[in-house]
Amino acid sequence: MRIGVVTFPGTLDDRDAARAVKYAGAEAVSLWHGDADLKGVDAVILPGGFSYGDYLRCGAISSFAPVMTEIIAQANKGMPVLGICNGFQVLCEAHLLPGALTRNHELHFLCRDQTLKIENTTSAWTTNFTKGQEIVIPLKNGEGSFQCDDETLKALEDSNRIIARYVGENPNGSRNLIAGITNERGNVVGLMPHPEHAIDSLTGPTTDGLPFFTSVLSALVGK
Amino acid sequence: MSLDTVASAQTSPDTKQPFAELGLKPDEYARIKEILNRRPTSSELAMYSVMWSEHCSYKSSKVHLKQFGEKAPHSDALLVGIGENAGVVDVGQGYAVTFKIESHNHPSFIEPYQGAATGVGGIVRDILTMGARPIAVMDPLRFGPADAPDTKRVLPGIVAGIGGYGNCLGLPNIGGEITFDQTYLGNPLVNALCVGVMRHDQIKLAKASGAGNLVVLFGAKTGGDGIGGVSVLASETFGASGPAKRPSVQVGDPFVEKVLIECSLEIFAEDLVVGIQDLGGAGLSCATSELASGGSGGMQVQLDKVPLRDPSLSPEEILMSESQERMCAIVEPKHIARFLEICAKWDVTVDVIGEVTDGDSLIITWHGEVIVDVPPRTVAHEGPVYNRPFAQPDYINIVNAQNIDVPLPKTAAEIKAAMLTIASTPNLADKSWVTSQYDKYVQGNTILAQPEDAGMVRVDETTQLGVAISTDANANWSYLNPYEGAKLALAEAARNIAVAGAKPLAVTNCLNFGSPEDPGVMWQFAETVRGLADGCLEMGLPVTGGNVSFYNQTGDVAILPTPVIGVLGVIQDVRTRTPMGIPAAGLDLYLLGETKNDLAGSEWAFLHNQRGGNSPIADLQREMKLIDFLLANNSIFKSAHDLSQGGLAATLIEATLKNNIGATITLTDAGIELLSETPSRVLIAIDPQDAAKITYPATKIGTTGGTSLTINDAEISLAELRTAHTETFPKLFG
Amino acid sequence: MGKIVVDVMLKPEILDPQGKAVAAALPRLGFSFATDVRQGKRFEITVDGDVTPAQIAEVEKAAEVLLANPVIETFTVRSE
Amino acid sequence: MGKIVVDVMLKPEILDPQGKAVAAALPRLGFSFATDVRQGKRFEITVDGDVTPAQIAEVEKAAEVLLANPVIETFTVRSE
Ligand SMILES: Nc1ncnc2c1ncn2[C@@H]1O[C@H](COP(=O)(O)OP(=O)(O)O)[C@@H](O)[C@H]1O
Ligand SMILES: [Mg+2]
Repeated sequence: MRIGVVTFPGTLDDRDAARAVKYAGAEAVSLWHGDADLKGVDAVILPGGFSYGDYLRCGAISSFAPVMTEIIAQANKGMPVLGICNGFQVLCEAHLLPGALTRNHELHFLCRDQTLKIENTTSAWTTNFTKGQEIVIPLKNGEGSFQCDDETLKALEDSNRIIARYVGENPNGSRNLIAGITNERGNVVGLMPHPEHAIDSLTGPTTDGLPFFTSVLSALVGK
Repeated sequence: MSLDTVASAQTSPDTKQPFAELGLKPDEYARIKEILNRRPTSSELAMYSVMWSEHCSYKSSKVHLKQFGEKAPHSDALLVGIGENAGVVDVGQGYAVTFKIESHNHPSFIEPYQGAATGVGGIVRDILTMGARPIAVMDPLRFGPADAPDTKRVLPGIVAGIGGYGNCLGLPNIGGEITFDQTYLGNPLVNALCVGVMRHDQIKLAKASGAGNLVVLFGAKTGGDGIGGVSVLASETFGASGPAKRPSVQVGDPFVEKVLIECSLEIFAEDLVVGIQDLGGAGLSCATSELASGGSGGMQVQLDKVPLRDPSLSPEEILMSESQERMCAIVEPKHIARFLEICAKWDVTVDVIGEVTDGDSLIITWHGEVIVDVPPRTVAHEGPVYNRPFAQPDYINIVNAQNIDVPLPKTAAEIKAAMLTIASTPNLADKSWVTSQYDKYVQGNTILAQPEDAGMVRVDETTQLGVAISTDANANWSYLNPYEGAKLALAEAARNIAVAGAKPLAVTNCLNFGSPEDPGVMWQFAETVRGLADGCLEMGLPVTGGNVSFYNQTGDVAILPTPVIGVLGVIQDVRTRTPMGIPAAGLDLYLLGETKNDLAGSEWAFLHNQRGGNSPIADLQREMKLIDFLLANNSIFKSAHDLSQGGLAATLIEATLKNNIGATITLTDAGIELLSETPSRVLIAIDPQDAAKITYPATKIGTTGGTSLTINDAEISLAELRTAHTETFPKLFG
Repeated sequence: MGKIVVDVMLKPEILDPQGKAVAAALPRLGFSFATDVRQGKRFEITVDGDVTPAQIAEVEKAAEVLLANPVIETFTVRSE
Repeated sequence: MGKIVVDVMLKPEILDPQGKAVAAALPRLGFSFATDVRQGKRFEITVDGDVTPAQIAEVEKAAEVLLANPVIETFTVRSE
């Protein structure tokens, strides 16, 4: 199984995402933002960071990168895509996912270990969780507040497209405590916290993030 | 606009030049004329003035700093010593580590966000310049009183700036310090440390050799940043209309720096440079003269080839500009095509601006006319040296004669109150309001980060080799006795490394002081350097580099002498690291070391507005025995936590709150035992069955478990303790 | 040399924590004039020569795809 | 209900990384109109009743101490 990890200028967590892919037992293939070539990968991860400095709006400039043209096309055909943090922002800017991520309500960058409740266990990236499972993984971003209009929110809630919610106090002002969402088909997932930093308790708070990466392998094998 | 060329300088020897406005003394100006055998051109004058400034030439500190060389202990680990951008240490397995601290104090007071951000940017480029991948940062900070209105302006801005820049670079922030004192109110300290790693054969030096090799400038375009001083010159030269306004503040672009890092590392990996230098203070003046001086001396630069953000800049200003995110490399002609290709891949601006020449002059031209022709060593390495007078200031005898007279807690109610005070006082309160603004996870190699005693990062994922770093300063002790204060800070930093399970290896430092023109301040400085050099020799730890920051004062009032000491250690297997938090119930708590009545300079004395007494005398032999014991018995420690500011009281609070596991403690003389700050002490938690393995003077003080911290008959619930500990910062700054 | 200005504001129904923070800070500094504050972005775009209606139309397109995110923001374009 | 607008821009001599990033992105998307882009902030302040000159003066004071950082930014205040 080959999973692509995209590097934009300013991407930071690409090495970590690649490490998580390897921990899960797959091969990580690095993809360069300027090449409209997915090198035949089976799934793609858009990792965290500050692509293009996160100037203008997070993820806005990256969403136009040549590699995104291909990713958008493949995602629309059902290829699993996971956007973590900045990757989630890119997916929203590319309109693969609804809504937008805005400035944290406290107006600070926030790095902490965050408890989440997994709500959707049918997406390509969450089948190895159990519904309602609580996990702890790092949250670290300055613009992680998920916003959308009421209609979109209702649609997300009604069609079980909330991947995970924050447990406890709202860390960033996200609507309905939303930490991650998926598209209608369940192949594209955006997640604000960082599962790739919770795959080894030596370097992260837990190993709770690993099932995101093993899930996609199950999904691909099952296909 | 007339250009001041070397030719015109020769024919107009009597032109009046604003050397004083540029900070040069008459004898320094005379010396420049003597070196050049003529008056300097305005560009040369600009170069000499900034390169001979205190900041760049170390003219007041040099005579003292040379002790770090003279008293240097023998060390096989030192690969590159003082004099380069940063020292390099061998950590084994073919890896070399480089680390250094720099200050950005004054700019951070003027514009806290940008001042602190560009401070991080600068130190990261110093590390990158050595050929290393930067792997972590730390930020020792000092502020005025926590409740002062200006601290509310300065602290949040500085913290946001450090986070804003470091997070965007993808560098985990793994530690630092935050301390408050009145003397820092008009002069906060922003020190930034960066550590980087490379293979031995990847070490790069700042030297330009090989005639015909190209001088390449890459990174951001040059703007008018940080040239306020030189505008004087330009306006004198160019008549009344004068140049446009020049910014007094530099604005950083962390995205450009991140790209510059990746681009440079790719260039290093293909071994495409002969020498390299970052552009920091004094910009191109510094980079060209240091590169030339580090090599054989000859270099020719076409200044008009420098890509500009602001086309109105004069040559003097281009030479001085401190625009951020720029690097200067020496490249063999056969490698230039590949060099340019890598820059294009990363969209990095790059231009060839000159070449290395035979001979020993640095010649800079502007559209074909020679505006600089100097021996580069005289600019970069042979600046003025001052033997400034120093004398023990009067306050020393006065404060040393004072007795500390503070109420010590005895009853249960008093002990509880003291514990809550220690938990909540800004110097000791939980700092996560600050540290949660820093990314500590990025790069996936962080083993320990704040609030641990040391930061620790993994260097090799396969072998689990790692390095640990701690920075420490105790300005209260340095104020009472700067010689001992420096040694004590060194001891503390080394202890913090050992507590985490790593072996101390090398030292860096950032010496923050008031005006060197004040003999009392100069004495504090001299004593500090002497203490640090003696301490390093005794402990066998080489000083690999550092930074001196003078003129930290508001009016006549200098800051407390604040030598920030950073110690780097190595750990063979990061899986054996020891965390600070009590991990489980049912363990025994031992206090390693002896507690004496050391309240002078303590937090408890500070809380009672007492500044006097005598600092402890550093016993480095004892410290080394403690460190040896810690390293040899690492495997029995379930947790280990250093005692420093706030004594045992602070250590117990932090060790219990970390994992929310309480403890029951029995003390005979609770007041002193909780609040004295005797050095060389560590709290450890072990399995009761391992008691016999403790071969160091130790006292069993209690056991772990429960939901309270109980000291004799004072019971404090962890919930109450946590509230006291965590609410201080959000209340002040939230 | 002409100047085109693009103002981008969050839609009224979208939470604006920055505007809220400013609104909360003003009275603390003794300013009582504001009943509400919203914070947005202002882009100043320099173009060669005088601003033409065609350029304005181009900038409007750019605002739509890049400068503003229509999911949460509105924008106005004008020459200044 | 009146509206006062405060525009805050970085001084021209100060590096504007955000404007630079936008200026670099525009041509990649096929927009070639811009010779320079600067990005600043726009505050929309709602006040009770019609805007008075006294209020404008107050807002100017607030801009000076809070909305803008005079070390690196300039601002303009107007009613809209
Ligand atoms: N306090 C100090 N202790 C040891 N070395 C120092 C100290 N201060 C400066 N140095 C060394 O002097 C040299 C010049 O320092 P500096 O001009 O700050 O370098 P840079 O401009 O590259 O930061 C460096 O090698 C630095 O490590
Ligand atoms: Mg340097």
